[in-house]
Amino acid sequence: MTEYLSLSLILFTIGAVGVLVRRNAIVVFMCIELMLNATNLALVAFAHQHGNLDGQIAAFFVMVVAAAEVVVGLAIIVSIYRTRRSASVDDADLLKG
Amino acid sequence: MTAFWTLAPVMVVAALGLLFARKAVHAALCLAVVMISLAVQYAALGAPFLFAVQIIVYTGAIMMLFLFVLMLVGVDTSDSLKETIAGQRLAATVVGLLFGVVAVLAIGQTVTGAVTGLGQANENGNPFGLAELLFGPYVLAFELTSALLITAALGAMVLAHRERLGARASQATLAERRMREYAETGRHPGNPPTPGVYARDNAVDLPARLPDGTSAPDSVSQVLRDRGQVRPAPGAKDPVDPADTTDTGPREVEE
Amino acid sequence: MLDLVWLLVAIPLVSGLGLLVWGKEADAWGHLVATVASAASFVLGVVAFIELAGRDADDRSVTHVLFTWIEAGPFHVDMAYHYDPLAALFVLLITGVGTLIHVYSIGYMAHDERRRRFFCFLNIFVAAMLTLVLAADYLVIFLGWEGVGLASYLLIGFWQHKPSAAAAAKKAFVVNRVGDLGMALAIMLMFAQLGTTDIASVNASIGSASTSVATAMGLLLLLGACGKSAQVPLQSWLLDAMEGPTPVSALIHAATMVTAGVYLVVRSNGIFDASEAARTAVVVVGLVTLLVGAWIGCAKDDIKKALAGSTMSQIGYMMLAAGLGPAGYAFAIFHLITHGFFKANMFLGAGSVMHAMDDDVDMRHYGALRTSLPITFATFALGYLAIIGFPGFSGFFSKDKIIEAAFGYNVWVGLGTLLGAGVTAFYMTRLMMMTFFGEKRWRDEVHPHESPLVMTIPLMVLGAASLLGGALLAGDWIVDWLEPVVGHTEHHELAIPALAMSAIIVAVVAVGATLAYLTYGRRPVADVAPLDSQVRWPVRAGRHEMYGNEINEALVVRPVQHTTRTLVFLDGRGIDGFVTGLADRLGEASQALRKPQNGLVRSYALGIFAGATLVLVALLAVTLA
Amino acid sequence: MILTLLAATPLLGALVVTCLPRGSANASTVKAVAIGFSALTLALSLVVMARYDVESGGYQMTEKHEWIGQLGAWYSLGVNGIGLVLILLTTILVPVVLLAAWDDRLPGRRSVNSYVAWMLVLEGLAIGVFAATDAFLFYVLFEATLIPIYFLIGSYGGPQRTYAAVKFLIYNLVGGLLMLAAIVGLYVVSAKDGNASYLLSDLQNVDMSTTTERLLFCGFMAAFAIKAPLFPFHTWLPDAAASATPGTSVLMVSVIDKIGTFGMLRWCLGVFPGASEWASPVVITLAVISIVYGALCAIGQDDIRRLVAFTSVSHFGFIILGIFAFTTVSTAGSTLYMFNHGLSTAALFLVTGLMIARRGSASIGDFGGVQKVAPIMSGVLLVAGLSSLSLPGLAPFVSEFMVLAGTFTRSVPAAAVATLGIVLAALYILIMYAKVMTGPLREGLEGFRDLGSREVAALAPTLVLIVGLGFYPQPMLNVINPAVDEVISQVGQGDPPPRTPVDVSEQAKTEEGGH
Repeated sequence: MTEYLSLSLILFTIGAVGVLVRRNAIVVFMCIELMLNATNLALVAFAHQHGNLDGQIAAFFVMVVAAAEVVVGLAIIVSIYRTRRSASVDDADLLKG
Repeated sequence: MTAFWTLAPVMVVAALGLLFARKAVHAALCLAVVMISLAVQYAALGAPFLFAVQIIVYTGAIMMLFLFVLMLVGVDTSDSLKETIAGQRLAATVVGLLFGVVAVLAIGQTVTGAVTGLGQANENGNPFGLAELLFGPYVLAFELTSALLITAALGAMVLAHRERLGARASQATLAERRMREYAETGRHPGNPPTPGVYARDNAVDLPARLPDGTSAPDSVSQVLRDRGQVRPAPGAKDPVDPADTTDTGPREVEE
Repeated sequence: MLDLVWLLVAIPLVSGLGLLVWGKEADAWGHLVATVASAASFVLGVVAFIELAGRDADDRSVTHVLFTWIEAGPFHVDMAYHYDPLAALFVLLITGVGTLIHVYSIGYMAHDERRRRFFCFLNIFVAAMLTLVLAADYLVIFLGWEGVGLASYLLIGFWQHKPSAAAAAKKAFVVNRVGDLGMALAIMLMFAQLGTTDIASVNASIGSASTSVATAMGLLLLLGACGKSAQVPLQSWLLDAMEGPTPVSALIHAATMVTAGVYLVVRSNGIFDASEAARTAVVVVGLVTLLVGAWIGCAKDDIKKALAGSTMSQIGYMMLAAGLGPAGYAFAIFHLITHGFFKANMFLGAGSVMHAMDDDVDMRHYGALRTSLPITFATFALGYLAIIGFPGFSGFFSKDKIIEAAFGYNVWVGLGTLLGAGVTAFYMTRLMMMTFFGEKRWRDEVHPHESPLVMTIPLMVLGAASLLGGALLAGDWIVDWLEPVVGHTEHHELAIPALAMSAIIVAVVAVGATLAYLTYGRRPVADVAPLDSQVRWPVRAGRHEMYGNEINEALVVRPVQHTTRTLVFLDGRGIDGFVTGLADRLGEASQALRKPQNGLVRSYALGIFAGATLVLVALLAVTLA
Repeated sequence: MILTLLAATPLLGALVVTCLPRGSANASTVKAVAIGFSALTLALSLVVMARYDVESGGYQMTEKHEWIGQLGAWYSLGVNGIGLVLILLTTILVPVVLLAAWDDRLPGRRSVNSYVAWMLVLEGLAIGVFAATDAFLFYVLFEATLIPIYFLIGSYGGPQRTYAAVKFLIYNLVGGLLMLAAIVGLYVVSAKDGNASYLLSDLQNVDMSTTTERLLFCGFMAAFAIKAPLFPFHTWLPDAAASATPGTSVLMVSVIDKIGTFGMLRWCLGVFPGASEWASPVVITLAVISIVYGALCAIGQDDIRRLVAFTSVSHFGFIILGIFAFTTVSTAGSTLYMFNHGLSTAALFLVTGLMIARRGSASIGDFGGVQKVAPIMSGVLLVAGLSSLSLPGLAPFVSEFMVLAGTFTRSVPAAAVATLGIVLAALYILIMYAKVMTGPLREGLEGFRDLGSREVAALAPTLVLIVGLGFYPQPMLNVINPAVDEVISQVGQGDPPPRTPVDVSEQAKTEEGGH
C-alpha cells in the first residue's frame, strides 16, 4: 500500500515540478496529465486497500474530466499558437499587474 | 508485487524524462510509457476495467491528441533550456524535493491496516461492480459528465474555429501583391529555387547554386535551416552560414 | 417719559436702516429725514433730562428692561437701559452735537452722490452711541461699542474708491477689535467671577472679589478703552481715520465715539475704585497719550491730523482724570463735554476751510484766511481760545480742574499735565497762525469763499458752546450732578492756593502760545514742508506719529503676515502633504506589490505549489506535535 | 409620523424632479418644482417646531419600528431642541440655496434635474440624521449623506471637482469606517449587557468598562472630527469648497458638517459621557488651535471660496470648544452657533458665489472696487462678512460670546486664546472686503451686474434672520436650553458657580433704582 502511494506521490511531484520548469505549453499540459494519473493511481490503490469500488469510480471520473480538459486545453493552446506564433507559456502574460 | 517493482522504476525514469526531454515528442513518448505502465498497475490492483479505459482513453485518445497538436504547432518548437524567470528552476526543484520528501515521509509514517482486496467487490466481475455503482449512486454525476463532455467538445470547436475576416484572396490579387512586394522590397516574385539542382547533389539539405556560382540559402527548407542541418554545397563560392539567412520562408498565404 | 428713553435709540436706528433699505427713491429727501430723526432724539433727550433733573438727587436713575436678550443657564443678559445723570449728559452731547453735525453735513455733503447713505450711517452711529451710553449691561455696552466701531468703519471708508480711505477704515476696525478683545475678556471675567454682567451689580459687588480680579478686570477694560479712545498703545488708527469726511471726524473722532473709553472707565468706577493698580495704569496711559498726542499735533501740517493729535492729547487728559478716581471722574466728564463742543467746532471749522480750499488739507497752503472766511475764523477762534484754556472759556475751567487734581495726585503727573497745556497752546497757536494769519499761500486757482449758512450755523452754535461751556461748573453743578453715579471726594489740598495754580497754568499757556507766535506768526511759513532730513528728530518723530505705525508693523503686522504665509504653506505641504503623502506611499506600496504579478503562469503555479507544500508541512507538524 | 413625513417630502420631491423631462427648456419648471417641495418641507418643519412642547423638553414626536431585530436596530426617530434647531436650519437653507442656484451654470451638458434632485435627497437624509435616535439608523444615514455630496461636487463642480470629490469621500469614509467599528463595538457591548439594542435611550444605560467606552468614543469622535472638521482633519474642506458650486458648499458646510458637531453632542456626550470628559482637554486644545489656525490660514488665502472654508474651520473650532467645555452656557451657545453659522456661511458662500460666477474667477486679486458698480452686492457681502466676524447685533455674536463666556468659567486660557479669533476674524473678512469691494474699479469689471431681484429674494431670508436673531435669539434659545441641560446633566457636569456671586438682594435693590 505504502509503496503505491509513494509512487503516486513521486509521480505527482515530478509532474508538478514539470509544470513549473517546462515552458512549452504542450509539455506543461502533459505534466498536468501526469499529475492526474498519479492521483488516479492513488485512488485505485485506495480502492484496493478498502475493498470497495468507489475509488475506481473516482478515478474513472477523473479520466472523463481529464479528457474533456485536454480537449479544451489543447484547443486553447492551438488558438493561442495561431495568434501569437508561440506555444511558450512565458509569452502569455496578459495578467501582468 | 513483481509487477509493481518492475514497473515502478520504469515509470519514475519515464516521468523524469518528461522533465528533461528537450523535444516535446520525446516527452510525449515518455508520458505514453508512464501511462501504459499505469494501466498495468491498475490491472494488478484489481481494476481491469480501468486498465482498459486507461489504455483506450489515455494512451489511445489523449496521447494521440497531444501528438496531433504537437504536429500542428510544429515539431521543431523544442524548448530552449534557458530559464527566463530568475530562480524559477531552483525554486521549483527545492519546493518539489521538499514536497516529495515530506509527503513520502508522511505516507511512510502512516500505519495502514491490512489490505482488504477487491475479491468481494469484484465478485460479479469488475465492470459489473463499477456499473452498479455508476448507474446507482453515481448516476447523477455520470449524467453530468456527459454534459461536460458535450460542452468540452463544443468549446473546442468554438476555440479552434477561425473567423474569415476578409474576402478570399483570388489569384489575381495574390499575383498583384507579389509584384508590389517585389517593387517595394525586392523580393523575387517567383518560386524560390529548389535545392540541389545538379545531378550530383540533389539532396534537400544542399542549397541551390545560382548562375554566378554562389549558393541560394533560401532554397533550403526553413526547418532544416533552423535545425542547422544545411550542408555546405561543394564548390560553392561562399560557405553557407545558416545564421545568415534572410527570412525567405514560405509566404504566408491567407486562406 | 423716562420709560420711553428707548425711543432715543429707536428713532435714529429706524430712520437709518429704513433709509438704507428704501433705496434710491429716498436720495432726494433722505438727509432731511435723518436730520429730523437726530433732532427728535435731541428733543427727547432734553425732555428726559429735564424730567430727570426734576427728581430728587437720590432718585435720578431709571433702569428699564425692554426684553431678555440672551438667557441660557446662569447666563442672563437683559436688553435694558439705565438712564442716570451720566447717561443723560452723554445723551445731550451725542444728540446735540450729532444734530448740529447732521445739519452741517447737509451743506458739506451736498454734492456727494451717496449723501443718503452718509446720513444713514450717521444715524446708525447716533443710535449705536446712544446704545453704548444707555446700556445697563456690559454686553449691551459691547453691542453699542462695536456698533459705533462699525459706523466709524463705514464712515471713515465712506469714500471707498480711495484706497487710503479703505485702508484707514480697515485699520480702525482691526485696531479697535484688539481693544474689544480686552473688553470681551473683561465681560467674560465678570460672568465667571460674579455670575452677572449687569453694570450696577458688577460695580456694586466687585468689592467682594479679590483685588487682583478687580485689577485684571480694570486692565482689560482699559485695553478696550485704549482701542476706542485711541490711547497709547492702540492710538495709531485715529490719525489715519481723518481720511473720512470731515463731519465724521468731528462727530465720531473728536466729540463722541473716541471719548467712549473715558465713559467706560467712569461707568466702571466701582471696578477702578477697587483696584489701585488699574487706576495707576489708566493715569499712565492718559499721561503718555496726552504728551504723545500733543507732540504729534505740533509736527503735522495736515490740519485734520494736527487736530487729531490734539484730540488724542485731550482724551489723554480725560483718561488721566478718570484714573484719578472719585476725585477726577466728574472733571473727566466735564472736560469730555467741553472738548466735545470746542473740538467739534474746530473740526467743522477745518471742514469749512477745506471746503473753501478745494479740499486741500495742507496748512502750508493756507494763510491769511481770516478775511476770506470771517465766520469760520471767528468761530474757530472761540474753539481755539477754549482749547488752550484762555481764562473764561470752557476749556479753561475743565483743564484747570484736571491739572489741579493731577497735582493733588502726584507732582510729576501734575507737571506732565502742565507741560501738556503749554504744548497744546503751542500747536493750536501754530495751527491758527498757519491757517488764518500770515501771508496768503494758496494757489491762484483757489478762490476761498465762506461756507453756506447751513454749515456756518452749527459753527456758531458750537462756538457759543465753547465759550459758555464752563458754566456747567458753576457752583460745582456738574460735580453734584454726577455724584450719585461716581461719588466725589475732594482732592488733597494743594500746597499752593487754587488761584495761584490757575495763574501758573495761564502763564504756561501764554509761554506756549507766544513761542508759536514767534515761530509761525512773525516769520513767513514755507509753502512746502521741509524734508525729513532737514528737520530735527522731535519734528521727525512727530511727523511719523512717534513711529507708532512702524512699531505696529514690526511687532504685529509682519509677524502675522509671516505666520500666515508659513501656515498656509504648512497647511498645504504639512498637513495636507501628510495625507496626500500617505496616499502616495500606498500607491508606491501597491506598485511594489505589482511586481510579483508578472503575468507568468509558472510563477503563479510555483506560488500555489509552495503554498500547498507549506500546508502539508504545517499539517504534518500539527500531527506530529 | 410627522418626522418621517418631513424627511420623505424632499425625497419624494427628488423622485418627482428626476421624472420630469430634461433639457434647458424645462429647467425653470424643474427648479420651481424643487423649490416648491423644499418650501413644503420648510412648512412641515415649522409645524414640527410649533408642535414641539418647550416646557416638557426631551425627545418628542417619536416613532419607533423594529428594523433589524437580530441587531437591535430600530427605525426610531425623535427630536429634541438640538435636533429641532438643525432640522429647521436645513429646511430653511435648502429653498434659499435652490433659489440662489437658479442661474448656476453647470459644467458640460449636465442636467439641472439631477442637480436639484441630489440637493433634495441631501435634505431628506440630513433631516433623517438629525432626527435619528437609533445609533445604527444614524450611522446608515450619516454615511448615506456622502453620496449626494459626492455627486454634487464631482459632477457639478469646478475644474478640480473630481479630485475634490474623491478627497472629500475618502476623508469622510475613513471617519465613517472608524465609526462603523465603534458601532459594531456598541452592539457587542449592549448584547453583553442583555438585549442588543441601538436605541439611544438604551445605550445611555449600558454598562461598559472605561477602556471600552474610551475606544468607542474615539471611533465616533474621529468620524465627527473629520466631518466637522477639526484641525488637523480639515484639509478636505477648502478643496471641496473651492471646487463645489456655491449651493453645494452651503449645504456641505452649513448643514452636513453640522452633523459632526451635532453627533458630538448627541452621541459622544450622550452615550460616552465619561470618555467625553476624559478626552475634553485634547479636544479643547484642538478646537482652540482650529480657531486660531483656521483664521490665520483664511487671512492668507487668495481664493475667496477657500477663505470662506477656512473661516468655517475657525468657527467650527468655536462650536466644538463650546461643546466640550461642558457648561450649559457654552453648549447652548454652540448649538445656537450651529444655526447661526449655517445662516452666516450660507449668505457668505452664496454672495461670493454670485460674485465669482459674474467675474469668472475666484481670486481676490481679480476683484477691486466692485462696490462702485454693485452697491447692493457689496452691502450684502459686508453684512454676511460682519456676521462671520461676529459683530454684536448680528446672530453669530450671541452664540460666539456664549461659547466664550461658558468656556471662560471652565478654562480661562482656552477662552483667552479663542478670543484672539475675534481679532483675526476682523482681519480676514475686512482684508477680503477691502480688496474686493473698495479702491478704484478694476479693469474688466465695468459690466459687473448688481444683484437681481431673485438673488436678493434668495439672500434676504438669511440676512433678516441674521439680524433678527442677533437682537432676539430667545426663540431659539428657549428650544435649545432644555435639551442642553439634559446633555450637560448626562455628562455629570454643571456650570461652575461664580466665584463671588452677586448678592441677590443687592441685585434686586440695584435694579430698582441705582446705587
